[in-house]
Amino acid sequence: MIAQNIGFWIIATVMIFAALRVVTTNNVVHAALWLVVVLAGAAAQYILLAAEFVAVTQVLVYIGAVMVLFLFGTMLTRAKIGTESDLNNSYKKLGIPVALVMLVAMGVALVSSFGDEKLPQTATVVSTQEISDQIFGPYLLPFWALSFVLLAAVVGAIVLARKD
Amino acid sequence: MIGLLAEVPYWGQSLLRVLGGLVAVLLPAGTIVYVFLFKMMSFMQSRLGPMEAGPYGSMQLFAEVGKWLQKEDIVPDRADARIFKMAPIIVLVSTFLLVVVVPFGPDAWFTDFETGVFYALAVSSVSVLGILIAGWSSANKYSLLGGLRAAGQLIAYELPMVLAVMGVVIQAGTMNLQKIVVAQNTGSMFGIDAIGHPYVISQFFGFIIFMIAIQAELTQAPFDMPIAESELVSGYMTEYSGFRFLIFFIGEFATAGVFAMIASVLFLGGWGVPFTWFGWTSIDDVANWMNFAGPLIMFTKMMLLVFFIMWIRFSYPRLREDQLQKFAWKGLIPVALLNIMVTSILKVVF
Amino acid sequence: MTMLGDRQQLSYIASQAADARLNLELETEGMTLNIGPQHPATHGTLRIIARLDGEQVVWAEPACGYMHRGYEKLTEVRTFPQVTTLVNRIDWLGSFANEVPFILAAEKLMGVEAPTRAQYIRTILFELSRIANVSLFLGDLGVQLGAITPVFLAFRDREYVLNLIESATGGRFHPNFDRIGGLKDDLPAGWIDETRAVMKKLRGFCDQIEDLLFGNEIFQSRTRGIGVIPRDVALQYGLSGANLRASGVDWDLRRDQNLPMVWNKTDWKVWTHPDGDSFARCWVRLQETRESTKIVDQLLGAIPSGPVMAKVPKIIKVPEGEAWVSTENPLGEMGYYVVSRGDLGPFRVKIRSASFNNISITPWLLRGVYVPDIVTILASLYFILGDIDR
Amino acid sequence: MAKVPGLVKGLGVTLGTLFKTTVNGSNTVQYPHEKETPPIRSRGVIALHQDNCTSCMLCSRSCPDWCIYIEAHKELAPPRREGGKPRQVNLLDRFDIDYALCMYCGICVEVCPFDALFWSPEYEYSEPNISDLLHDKTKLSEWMETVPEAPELESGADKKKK
Amino acid sequence: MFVNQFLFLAAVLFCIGVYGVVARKNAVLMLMSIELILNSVNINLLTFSLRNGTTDGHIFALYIIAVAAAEVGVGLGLVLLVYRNKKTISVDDLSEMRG
Repeated sequence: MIAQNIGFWIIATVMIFAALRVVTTNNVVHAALWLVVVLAGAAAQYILLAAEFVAVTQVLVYIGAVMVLFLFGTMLTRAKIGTESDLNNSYKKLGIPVALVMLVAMGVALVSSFGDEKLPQTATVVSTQEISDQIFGPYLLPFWALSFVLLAAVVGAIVLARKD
Repeated sequence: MIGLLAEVPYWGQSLLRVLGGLVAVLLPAGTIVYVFLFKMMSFMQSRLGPMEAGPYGSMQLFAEVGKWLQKEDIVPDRADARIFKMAPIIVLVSTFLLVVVVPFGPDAWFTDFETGVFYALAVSSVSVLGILIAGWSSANKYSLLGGLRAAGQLIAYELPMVLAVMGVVIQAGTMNLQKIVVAQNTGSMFGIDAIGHPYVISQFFGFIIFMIAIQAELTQAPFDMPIAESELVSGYMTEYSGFRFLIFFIGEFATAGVFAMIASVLFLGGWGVPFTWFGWTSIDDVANWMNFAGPLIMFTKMMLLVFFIMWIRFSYPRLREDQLQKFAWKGLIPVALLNIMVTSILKVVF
Repeated sequence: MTMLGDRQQLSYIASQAADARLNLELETEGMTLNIGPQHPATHGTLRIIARLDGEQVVWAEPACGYMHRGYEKLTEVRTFPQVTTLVNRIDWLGSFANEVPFILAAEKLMGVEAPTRAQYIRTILFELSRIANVSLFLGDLGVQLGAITPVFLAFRDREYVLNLIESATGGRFHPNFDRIGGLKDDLPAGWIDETRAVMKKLRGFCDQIEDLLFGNEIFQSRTRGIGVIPRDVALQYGLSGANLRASGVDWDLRRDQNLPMVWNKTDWKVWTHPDGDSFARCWVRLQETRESTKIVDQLLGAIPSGPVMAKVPKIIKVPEGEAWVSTENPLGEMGYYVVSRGDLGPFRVKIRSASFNNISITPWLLRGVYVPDIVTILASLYFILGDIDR
Repeated sequence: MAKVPGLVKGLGVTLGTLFKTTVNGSNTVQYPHEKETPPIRSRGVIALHQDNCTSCMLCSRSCPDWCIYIEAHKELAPPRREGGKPRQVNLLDRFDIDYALCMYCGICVEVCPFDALFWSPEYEYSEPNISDLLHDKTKLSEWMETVPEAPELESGADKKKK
Repeated sequence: MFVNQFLFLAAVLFCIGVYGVVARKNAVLMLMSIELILNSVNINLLTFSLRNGTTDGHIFALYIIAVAAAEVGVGLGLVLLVYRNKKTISVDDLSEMRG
């Protein structure tokens, strides 16, 4: 458990630092790469949370596909090599208090509701079979809905990106 | 490997695992480069290939590595230096992440992921990231085009690969690579136990699709437009020199080896021989010597598959980018989907 | 004037056709890609400036002259025998064929004709240099399309032809064997039999290439329907050689001209192809290589005996006059317009080389194609850089 | 006639070449270890037979890139016949060919009226320093040893008068 | 391991994501910030799933990943379209619908 705790804190620190860089860096491609770090960290956290399948899906979908899409998008919109000055808008000053207020509010709420409750020690890795039983059992309807969402997204993306 | 090394302390295990990973990546890569790239290609072109370094040029690879290491590590002036330097390493790391799920024997494995196949497919897509940022950060139009092409191609062929694997997963009923190996070697074809049940027979279309997708993932001809030297000079590798080019080079052939290993695990029975030959019934019966014979069997199967990959590479011209995409979306994916459908129907029926 | 009007109309139609191939909604920002001067696809220092939209070419133009060696000027300060050593460097892959039209032009001015035996040997060597040239094209085609094996097979079998040329002339690449009034020397003993064997090998090579490359479905899908040059456009741009024949124009100077060479004494076929695409150009060249081996085979059996040199003075002075002779070289029509003032050397020489005209069609042809197809089209147009820049 | 797909045929060609190379050996020559013999007429290097040279300068003048340098002086040699006048002969001081410039066209060999220049098929004389490619008359004379006999001619040829 | 350490991490990521959405002008960067928010939600879901000993959280995490992929696909399609028509992907410049 100690090893897991140490792992958690290291990964969490890296994730938070990377997330801050995502929203502050002045280079779009760098932001995307920092986001990769956050997502990889999240996948590691999922493994700590005994969710191997979700972690692998995270790597497959996010790092393998979504981030590549992002990089594609930035490159097709002529991301410059080097920094760009006009990535932030005039609400930048407003954003910091908003985020801080939300953080404080959530922090208070979390401390008051969970205190120092611990996660169960004897967690076994959730097997793929359990997940598939759930998906194709009680959660079948959302699964269907999701399929339609994906189909709609594919069609929509093609329609949007077509030239003619 | 965990089973073998139960008494070794944890740090020793880790060290051995890292070393084993290095061997599992670099040894096949070196062998492939020498046997296929240097020798087979030359023989197919009625020449002998490198002959000077060592007997029959067998030390040529070390000479080449030495040459690359000596070269200056050039970063273009307008390139994004940090990313530029990082890109090849991401590609190679993806290969190392890939090899850790491959089982080499009953107890000779690095990790035994429950979702092994899925994991392999996931981390193989990490290399796209490296290629894409290599293309972007070089500040070169050819590199950018090459990187974009590579990314488009790798994403397009990820899909048929996943779908082709799906048939195997359905048949084996597991995503664990070790269990897939066992399922193939304990099964039987047409009531004959002696050959086991390599999925290359029952999943023939899946195998073909998987091999084509591998060919594309590895950017070997006829799918080598990302590095197409006659069009894009060298694509995303154009600006790389010395040590970093070497990493790309090793990465290319190491990934070929690892993908061939995964293909042999999925379709050719991996490290195993049909268990009935020795009267084994489950993985627990398997004799201990298979831990040493297994890697060799695996290596043989891998070389066989790489032979086909390279044979095609040396014989075919390359497709055009749009033809490649068309082939993936209109040819491979529907066939793969059909394959899954037929497989699952048959699985339910029998 | 009506002629001119027709031409203008035709070129207008052609440019409209090129535009129609482009997507009209070109709103994305273009990108200018310099293909060359140092690019593997240009085998030399040709530079193609292409403005791209995505991977589609909006506008392209070849920029040549990076290797201009000024042959026309150089010939003015050389004597006639010295000029042949220069001009065989123009198209360095089929160098003997470059000497022939110049020598023929000089002979025409002097009113000399080479002995029959010399004419036969000239024709054989001419065809051998065509084979050496085009077989390399067939291999190089593979490289441009990403197949690495054909080029090595091509080098392997071209070597036999080069050995033949070397053992006859002494020069592997630059024979300088043609003389005004005949040839420098006769053939060495055993040459005819060797040549027969080599021709057989080359027909085998053609079959191999056909299996390896031309029959390959990927190759066909890369070349069929790509870079189509209609008949009219091909004529307008002054294409010649296989590029013209691939557009369906039955035009071959070897057959259509009455030169003191012996092509017309053999039985061979001028291959044409109706399609005019990249595949047609490559295919016509492949067939021509086969025809050339047949021509050589037939001529080898028919070489008459006799001298190889006509009676010409030791110091050659070409009488005053002008002459134009062109032949069907491996790359297309190659001709020399020689003006002599009765000196030791020519007063002025105008060189018409095939490649320069052949690549002049690229701005028209490359509009609307994709970047990978640029390479296919350039490869199928087949130019030698020295032949463009001279 | 069943049509074999071109893709399969292509694979057959490469595999066939693979076997052929394995069985028959390659078409390449492992150069420093084994050497090809160039044809007799091959233009490798020009050899000079000093005794025949009269320093008439024909070669030097007809060279298209003027890479032959000749210097000579006149001397009186003893008469051929008893009691005759002493002959005037040209003695070579310098006969250099710059192989860095030479185009290997062979015009000099051809125009030489006294058979002083010959082609030798020798080709291994590359130098690390470009100035060493200037061969002087002693070096050019050494090449004479490698000059082969002129080849037999193909049947039907007019025999040379020599 | 405490429940709260995961939840706090998720909260921090969420707030960073919100800041990003508010402060960023570039549309691609805004999409990236949304990804941060979605990931923080995923961490929460999996944490509660582990705490309660059910697998429901996993299912929803998977669904969120799938929806995020769809969202990025459509989002980037929009961005490309905007870029093609306006030559910019700055959200501030897209004020035509403001009336």
